[in-house]
Amino acid sequence: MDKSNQLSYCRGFFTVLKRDVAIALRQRGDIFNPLLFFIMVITLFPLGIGPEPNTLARIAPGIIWVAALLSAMLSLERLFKADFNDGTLEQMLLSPQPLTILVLAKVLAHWILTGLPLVLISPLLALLLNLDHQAYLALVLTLLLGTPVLSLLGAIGVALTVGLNKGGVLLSLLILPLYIPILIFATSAIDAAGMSLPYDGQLAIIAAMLAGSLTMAPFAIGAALKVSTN
Amino acid sequence: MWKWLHPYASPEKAYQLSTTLFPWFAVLGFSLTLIGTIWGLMFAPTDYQQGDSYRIIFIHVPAASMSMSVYVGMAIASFIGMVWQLKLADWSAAAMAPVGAVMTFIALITGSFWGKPMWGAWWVWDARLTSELILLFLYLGVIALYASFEDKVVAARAAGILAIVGVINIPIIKYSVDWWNSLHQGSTIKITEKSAITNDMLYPLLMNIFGFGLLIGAIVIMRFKAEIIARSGMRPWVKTMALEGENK
Amino acid sequence: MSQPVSTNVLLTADNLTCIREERVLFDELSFSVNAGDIIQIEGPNGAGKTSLLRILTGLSRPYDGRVCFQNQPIDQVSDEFRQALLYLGHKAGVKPELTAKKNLEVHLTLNGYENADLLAILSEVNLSGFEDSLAGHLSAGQHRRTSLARLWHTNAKIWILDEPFTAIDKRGVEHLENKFLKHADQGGCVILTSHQDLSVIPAERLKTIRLDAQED
Amino acid sequence: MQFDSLQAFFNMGGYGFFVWCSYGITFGSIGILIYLSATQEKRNLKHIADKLKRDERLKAIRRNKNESKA
Repeated sequence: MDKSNQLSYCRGFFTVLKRDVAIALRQRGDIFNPLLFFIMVITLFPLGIGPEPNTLARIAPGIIWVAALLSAMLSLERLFKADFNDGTLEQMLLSPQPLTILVLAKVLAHWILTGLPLVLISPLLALLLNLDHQAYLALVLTLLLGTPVLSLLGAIGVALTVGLNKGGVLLSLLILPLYIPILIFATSAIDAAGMSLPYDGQLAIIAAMLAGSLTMAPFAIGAALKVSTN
Repeated sequence: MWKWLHPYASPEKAYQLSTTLFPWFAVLGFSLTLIGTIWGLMFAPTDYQQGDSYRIIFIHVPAASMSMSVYVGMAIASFIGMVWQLKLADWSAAAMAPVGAVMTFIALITGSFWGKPMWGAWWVWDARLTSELILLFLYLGVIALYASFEDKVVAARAAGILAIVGVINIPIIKYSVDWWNSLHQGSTIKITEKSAITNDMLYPLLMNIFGFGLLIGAIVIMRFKAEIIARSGMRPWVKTMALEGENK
Repeated sequence: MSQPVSTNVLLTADNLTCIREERVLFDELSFSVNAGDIIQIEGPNGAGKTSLLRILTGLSRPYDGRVCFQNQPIDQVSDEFRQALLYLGHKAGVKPELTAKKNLEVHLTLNGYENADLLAILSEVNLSGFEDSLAGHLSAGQHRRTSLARLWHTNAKIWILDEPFTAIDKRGVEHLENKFLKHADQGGCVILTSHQDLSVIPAERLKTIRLDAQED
Repeated sequence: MQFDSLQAFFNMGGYGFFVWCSYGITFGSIGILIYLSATQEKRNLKHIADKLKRDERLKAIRRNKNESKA
């Protein structure tokens, strides 16, 4: 038997990615429920505020983004839970692969399964809220750049609370304050686009946040997981 | 490289050191705050624009500056605890969190009481007030996380990671809120522009800032000592202390 | 203890103290594990057996003291240490949504073993015919064996096993014990906890570490 | 002294309510914080002493049982 072991970070990354996608495809509820939640929250607003098109168009960016924050948070709650319960998380922590890479793979898998569908369906919801036509591209772009940041930052909070039984409310207290900058820049980019103003500045800032959290968050997530499995 | 820290890293030594330091902090902090407050309330001149309402500044500014410093202090302690695996640093961070939260709360309340006569509203979405509110949320997150763990040694480490993540985010949050505020500004009247502050106003303010700092130091030391006791309950020196206290 | 290979120290516990929820589980525990050792950790429930194993793997941090791998603290040589370590915990580390084969494959790939003959390994733990069943549909014993299969394809010297015989039948236990002996003879070491008495491993080969929950 | 009378001092040029509320809440909450922090250590010690006594009693009960068995 050939037992040479050659570590390849790339293979480790894709193994975890593929594993998580395969598991999620077996439990489709995990993909559809956050998406459904996102749609339902957005439909509630016109019912609560009234169907006046101009009002809706005015608040559409905020509504869509707040709904995205909440649905990201809800879906994130289960990111490490199953792995923690069945012991595969311990195995990942002890595997010779760097933890940051494995964690990054898990977050990416999560984003592909829950963040990307949200980006894809957002133009439809913008239609329901009567958003300006010029703002559609901005909406999709901010979501495309912003939702990975939500996943990365949120994963830190999830990693910290994975060993606790009372996840939900605590998790929102931990991570919602960290989401504020993204919310501010994303909605303002969409507002600017609606008024036919340039919005590449805001977009650049969101991209910078993505780059920053992409490099730093995996370390925080790894450290948090080590504490949680203590 | 952390060998030099080792003599102080024993909980018992840290407890003794805290006991020696405490009276200095307490006495100095208390007297400075007392003098600064009396000076500020009675002897500092009345502001020609804001009248006597400005006297809130003598507690608002110290509380606001302390709310920031305590958070930074907490994050530094957590960082030391994480990198050098120093439990005492984690515990000191845990001792700081509630104190910082109270300072943030005071800064918000006094800001609100100052804003009502000046802006005509208890709350305005002013950039500073908003950032301070978010800071309060960050503190509450750290405290809630710490409270959620049964094992407080683990709790302190988890809360420490959150504090570090928070401190990296604070500048970003601050910047974004400032930017957001300037974007949506319009209704609020700016009264915070720098007017030349006379020495009669500056000295009591500085005294209160230092006084608050030392007083907070004293409170943190008290909490830190209590934390050491609670975490070292199985150690002989704590057991003797507990039984002695009981027999008194 | 008179094995010729025993001069080769693999793992050292240095003044380990473990405190859980303000209770001292063990205080200033020191021992070393040499190549060729099979060590059983004994003690009543709640004595800290699992805690000790988790500290030895580096998953948990001791309240005081340190663990060394070949005389270097494990957090300084964590890459080498994790290459040399195989840990099977209380929780099997098996995903119920994946097949037995896929579970093993993921584990081996993460540890850098490529192109392993998965079917041959699974037949070693008597799982032939169940390769493509979802792990969630397997019986408790088969579930356990899915995770134990990792022992048959590894370069790791240090095996740390928490209750490896849970839900395993008598023949399976003997098979495992023989595997442990073979591993120890090849210069590895095994540290395990078990409620069962071992039957195959001779008493003189087995070292024990006894943990007693401290009363005061 | 900036104020002519005690009355004027409490009135704070019409802003008395805001100024005194601020000061009251500030020193009130700091006072509560100090009280809680100062008594925390005593409470923790009491907790530990109680636990020690409980263990002592448990041990005594166990010893009695063993003796009666013997």
